[in-house]
Amino acid sequence: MTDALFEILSNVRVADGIYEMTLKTDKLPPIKAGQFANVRVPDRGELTLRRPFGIYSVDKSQNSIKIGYAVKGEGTKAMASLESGRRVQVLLPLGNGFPSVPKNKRILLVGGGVGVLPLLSVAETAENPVCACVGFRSAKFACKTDEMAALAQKCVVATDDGTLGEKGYVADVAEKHMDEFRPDVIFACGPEIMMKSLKRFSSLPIYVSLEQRMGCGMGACLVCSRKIKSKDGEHYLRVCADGPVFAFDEVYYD
Amino acid sequence: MTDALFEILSNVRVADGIYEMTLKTDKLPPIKAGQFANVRVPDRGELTLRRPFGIYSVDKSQNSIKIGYAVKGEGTKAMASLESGRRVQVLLPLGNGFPSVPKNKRILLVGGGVGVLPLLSVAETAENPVCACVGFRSAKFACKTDEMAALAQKCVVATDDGTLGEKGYVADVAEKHMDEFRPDVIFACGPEIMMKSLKRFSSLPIYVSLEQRMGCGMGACLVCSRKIKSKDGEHYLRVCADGPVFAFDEVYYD
Amino acid sequence: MINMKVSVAGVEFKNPVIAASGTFGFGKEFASLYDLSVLGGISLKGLTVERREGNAPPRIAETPSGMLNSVGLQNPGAEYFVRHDLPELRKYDTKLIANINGNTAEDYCRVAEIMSAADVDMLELNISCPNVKCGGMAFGVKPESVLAITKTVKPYCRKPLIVKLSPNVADITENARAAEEGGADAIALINTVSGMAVDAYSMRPVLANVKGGLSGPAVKPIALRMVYDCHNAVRIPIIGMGGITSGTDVAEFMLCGASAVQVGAANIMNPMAMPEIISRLANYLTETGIDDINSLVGALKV
Amino acid sequence: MINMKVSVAGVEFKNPVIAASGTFGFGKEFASLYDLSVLGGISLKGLTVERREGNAPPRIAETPSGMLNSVGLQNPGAEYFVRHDLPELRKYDTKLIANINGNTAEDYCRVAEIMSAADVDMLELNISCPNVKCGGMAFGVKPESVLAITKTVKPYCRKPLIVKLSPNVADITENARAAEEGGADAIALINTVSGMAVDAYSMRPVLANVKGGLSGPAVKPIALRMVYDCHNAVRIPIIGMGGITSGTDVAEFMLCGASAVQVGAANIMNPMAMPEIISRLANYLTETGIDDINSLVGALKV
Ligand SMILES: Cc1cc2nc3c(=O)[nH]c(=O)nc-3n(C[C@H](O)[C@H](O)[C@H](O)COP(=O)(O)OP(=O)(O)OC[C@H]3O[C@@H](n4cnc5c(N)ncnc54)[C@H](O)[C@@H]3O)c2cc1C
Ligand SMILES: Cc1cc2nc3c(=O)[nH]c(=O)nc-3n(C[C@H](O)[C@H](O)[C@H](O)COP(=O)(O)OP(=O)(O)OC[C@H]3O[C@@H](n4cnc5c(N)ncnc54)[C@H](O)[C@@H]3O)c2cc1C
Ligand SMILES: Cc1cc2nc3c(=O)[nH]c(=O)nc-3n(C[C@H](O)[C@H](O)[C@H](O)COP(=O)(O)O)c2cc1C
Ligand SMILES: Cc1cc2nc3c(=O)[nH]c(=O)nc-3n(C[C@H](O)[C@H](O)[C@H](O)COP(=O)(O)O)c2cc1C
Ligand code: FES
Ligand code: FES
Repeated sequence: MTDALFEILSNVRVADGIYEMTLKTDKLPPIKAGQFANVRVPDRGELTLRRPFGIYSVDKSQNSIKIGYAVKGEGTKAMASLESGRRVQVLLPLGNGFPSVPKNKRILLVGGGVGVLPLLSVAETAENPVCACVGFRSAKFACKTDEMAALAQKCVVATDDGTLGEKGYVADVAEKHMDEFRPDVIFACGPEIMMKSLKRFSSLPIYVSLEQRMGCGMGACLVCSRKIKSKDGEHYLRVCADGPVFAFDEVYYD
Repeated sequence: MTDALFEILSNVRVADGIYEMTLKTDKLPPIKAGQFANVRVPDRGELTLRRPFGIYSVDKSQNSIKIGYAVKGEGTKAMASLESGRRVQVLLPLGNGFPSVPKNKRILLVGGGVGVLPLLSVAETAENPVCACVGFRSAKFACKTDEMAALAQKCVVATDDGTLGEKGYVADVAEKHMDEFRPDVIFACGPEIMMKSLKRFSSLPIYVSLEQRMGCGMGACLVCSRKIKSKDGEHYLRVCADGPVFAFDEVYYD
Repeated sequence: MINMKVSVAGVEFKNPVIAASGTFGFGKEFASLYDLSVLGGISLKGLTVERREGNAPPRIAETPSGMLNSVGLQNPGAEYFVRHDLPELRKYDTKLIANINGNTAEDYCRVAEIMSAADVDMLELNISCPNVKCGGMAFGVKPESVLAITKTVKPYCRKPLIVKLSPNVADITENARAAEEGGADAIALINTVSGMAVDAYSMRPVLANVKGGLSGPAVKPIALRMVYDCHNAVRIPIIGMGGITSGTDVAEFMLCGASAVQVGAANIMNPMAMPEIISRLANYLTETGIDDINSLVGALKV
Repeated sequence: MINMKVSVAGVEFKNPVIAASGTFGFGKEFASLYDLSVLGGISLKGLTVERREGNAPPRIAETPSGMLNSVGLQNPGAEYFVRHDLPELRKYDTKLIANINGNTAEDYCRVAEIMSAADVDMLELNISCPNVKCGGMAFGVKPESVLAITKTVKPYCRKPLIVKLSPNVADITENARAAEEGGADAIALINTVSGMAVDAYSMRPVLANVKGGLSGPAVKPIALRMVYDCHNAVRIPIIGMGGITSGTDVAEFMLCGASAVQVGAANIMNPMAMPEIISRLANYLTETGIDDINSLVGALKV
């Protein structure tokens, strides 16, 4: 783990309200698929908390990473206006990332909205056969589908309104294509409601990457807890340090 | 009075720790010599108060103004790093400025440090004969002496350590040149200790431009008071709206 | 049409956004920037019987997302105000609230009398100013004294009476209830939080008065919590304030139980704050599909 | 050589900068970023007799220059900590303070006993946590109860006892004096200020717990004022905190009367905060020509 200044190499809009930032530092530590970074919004001293974003692509030779972010509130709005050359303080890599599974096991990635981004890191690094089903509200919010299609053996795109790919919610669309995907394990990231809807696949091992409001991002402040089932009962575990990836059946969805 | 977005045309270092910013807007209201602007430091949401700076030059045809500022604390540090093209919220013109004196009266400007800047606005606009005596701690802090020399009939530069112009405090140096200046009135701006030292000239009318920690800058919040002598006794007057220029003998120096 | 009108203790405001006392003078400075008739109301600079000079300067310090002030109620005196400033101010179509101050109970009563006779819409009893030695906060800390001063002043009020509470207390609901019991028609909160700023290099306090009152965005979480607590404690309407700078801030206070709000420090940060807040508030109502702003009051889903 | 050593109730810290309880866990996460031996000390995450799960999430909200938390003392229990976490932590050359919590006076005494037997340097009685229903702040509001709990717990303490005070009171000096009278060897202040954040669009509180504790730069003016007031009220040393993020912030607290300080929210904002603060503090001392940091304590020129 390191907290370092990163220079913005590029910061571009990739879909409606969605940006991709490439960040470079002097010496990048090793990063696993599904790990995340905690980013300080520069200049805006009133924004005390850092913003967590999945690291969706790593270029070791360049010491650079990519994060993708949806503009939601004050912090991401400020980030979207940053120009190349600006420097940003970033703590990384955080969390445990997705588990490694035996190389012959087929991985299905199910992503919703910007939740597809952390999954790209799996597609980029896993030596396994990887398929993907990625869903968006509408064509204008679709991002990184080409990259996903290039990295995965098969990539099905779904939109709620049918403006791109197949019409329907991503889990419903994924279900239709299960014969082609033939997954041994599912990795998922997206809105809670999408994650919940993966219950139908729970005969398979499913790993979900969760979001929670965070402070330190590194396990010290205990603000990011989520109730997780374990052998000795239910406990609040830290999404940042014990997650953000958890086994689906350990997680409570209400 | 107007509160408008100004675009930074340029923001350059003019002496050690001293910068000059040129700001342009759509429609500049009329501005008098000695009036000031209250500048919001952009982005830095934690900096709640605006920063007041004298408007030392006005270009009506361009709708632009110039302010000069010494880097002191957080706000001016942030300002120094702003690039051309950035926009800044500015309230102006504020305060009453220097009084107009009959055209034949000779004005002596006595300035210390960045206090010379507001005096430049007098040299730029007054139709009177103007002389100036401007003092700095050292040559490296000297700013705008060429402009002052170009605008004034006579301009004497002093530095405390003699690294530029005559060696000595500005009031002492001014005193030596009184025969040449032959002022009818003195306008002064600079550190309190310099202003106090003008007492020796108090047979002449002296007007001083004061500084005080400010809030609104426009007379509403009553935080910028300074004790001023008037006919009916001493009262706290507002440096922003009743000043920043006061007659020397109305001001308490302690 | 979206309804922005709110009513507090029988006084109708065209919208819930009122200028907070002490940050808006008697309005005339802002009148040169925008039409004051857009405002719900104006709570005037705190008035005392006699002219007051206030505290020694410096009187303001910047703090992270906040500001400290130690004005100490500089004002020209209630009668002077009524004669010289009120007529001009009254030309605007906005409600006026007189902010009443004193060293003694008699002072408060006297100002209440003067302002009751004047053409203002409401009275606001300021028993929570942390910047004056006698009077002010002394009356506002203990519930017993809140009750006593409210009861004492109330008979002199021929306008609806707001009691403005101090946040520098252990349990603000006790004081809210005391004000209600004493006859307040509404409560306003919060006044400033007692604080201090130090210059590490000069090794001196920034304010000549050493301590001052903290306001601005920094205090918003404290103010929201206190409004929420009071909403669950009293039946009289609440005017909420503390750190409001945006339309959604107004909504947050109303959701916590405020019937109207005041905007203080924001006027100092940004002279166009209030018209901006009012138009953003209208946008917010449109975005959320709310057609009567009153439906926000206390509607927080907990 | 500049002296940065300070001593609080007989315990010597290599510098006055101590990690604040709850923001630093048991240190191990930060140990992977820097050597904990640079720190003056660490006040450990609040401990209770039994393991505690804490409050429902979300537990944190951003506020202007501040943050609200409602962790609610999630911790593995005092004995578990002593067995599993303390040995590793003790390897660093820094002082350790056990932060003691409970629902009842007996709980507090029990944790004090456990931690007195453990290899820590000081005990810190947290009677000011706003995030737990019973216990916590209930003991910390009224001077009588501060006195009572301090007196009750003190006999179980075989290490110097710090009593940590709540800022959610009308007059913190009364509570400081009560702690002193009850036998505290030092006081620490401030804990978090009770506050609340609201999402105007969802119309819900941001925290599942509705209210939380405000900390970070926003509260610094309040904390400085309280430290200053307490310095004029008690003889025992003061550990100051609330919004410290820089070396000059430390100096400000010491000038107001703190003998040492704690850094909380800053660790969350910036994981390298504490080593940065310590080195900036050294620069400040050089710049101002101070050769013993202890000469700052209470040296504010008023
Ligand atoms: C482990 C993890 C990985 C994430 N990866 C991505 C990603 O790759 N791309 C992406 O677009 N978003 C991602 N998010 C969500 C992202 O962190 C939030 O959208 C972002 O913090 C919102 O910041 P803001 O300034 O726009 O919103 P504001 O509302 O101004 O934020 C206020 C506070 O709330 C927090 N917050 C708001 N929304 C969320 C949220 N959904 N989850 C956690 N904290 C939140 C912010 O971090 C901040 O502390 C991730 C979240 C987590 C926890
Ligand atoms: C009417 C007027 C005209 C001025 N004109 C100029 C000018 O032309 N050029 C120039 O360099 N400076 C000028 N000053 C001083 C300038 O305003 C301060 O140096 C500046 O505000 C410091 O800001 P900061 O962010 O660097 O300091 P910080 O210490 O971060 O400021 C904190 C707060 O203190 C206030 N403050 C700090 N120093 C002063 C001061 N000396 N006077 C008033 N407020 C202060 C700031 O405005 C801010 O509110 C003028 C001041 C006044 C009142
Ligand atoms: C400069 C200044 C002067 C103030 N004067 C008064 C006053 O005269 N009477 C009063 O009741 N409150 C006074 N207040 C308090 C405000 O009315 C308001 O209660 C407080 O500032 C919190 O709101 P805010 O955060 O929006 O500023 C003053 C506040 C400031 C900043
Ligand atoms: C996430 C979090 C958890 C905290 N937990 C504790 C705790 O367990 N015990 C305690 O005494 N104080 C706790 N506090 C309070 C801090 O120790 C400190 O008193 C307060 O945050 C003010 O300092 P700061 O502004 O530097 O954060 C906690 C604060 C935060 C932000
Ligand atoms: S964010 Fe601090 S422990 Fe997870
Ligand atoms: S700064 Fe507000 S009255 Fe002068």
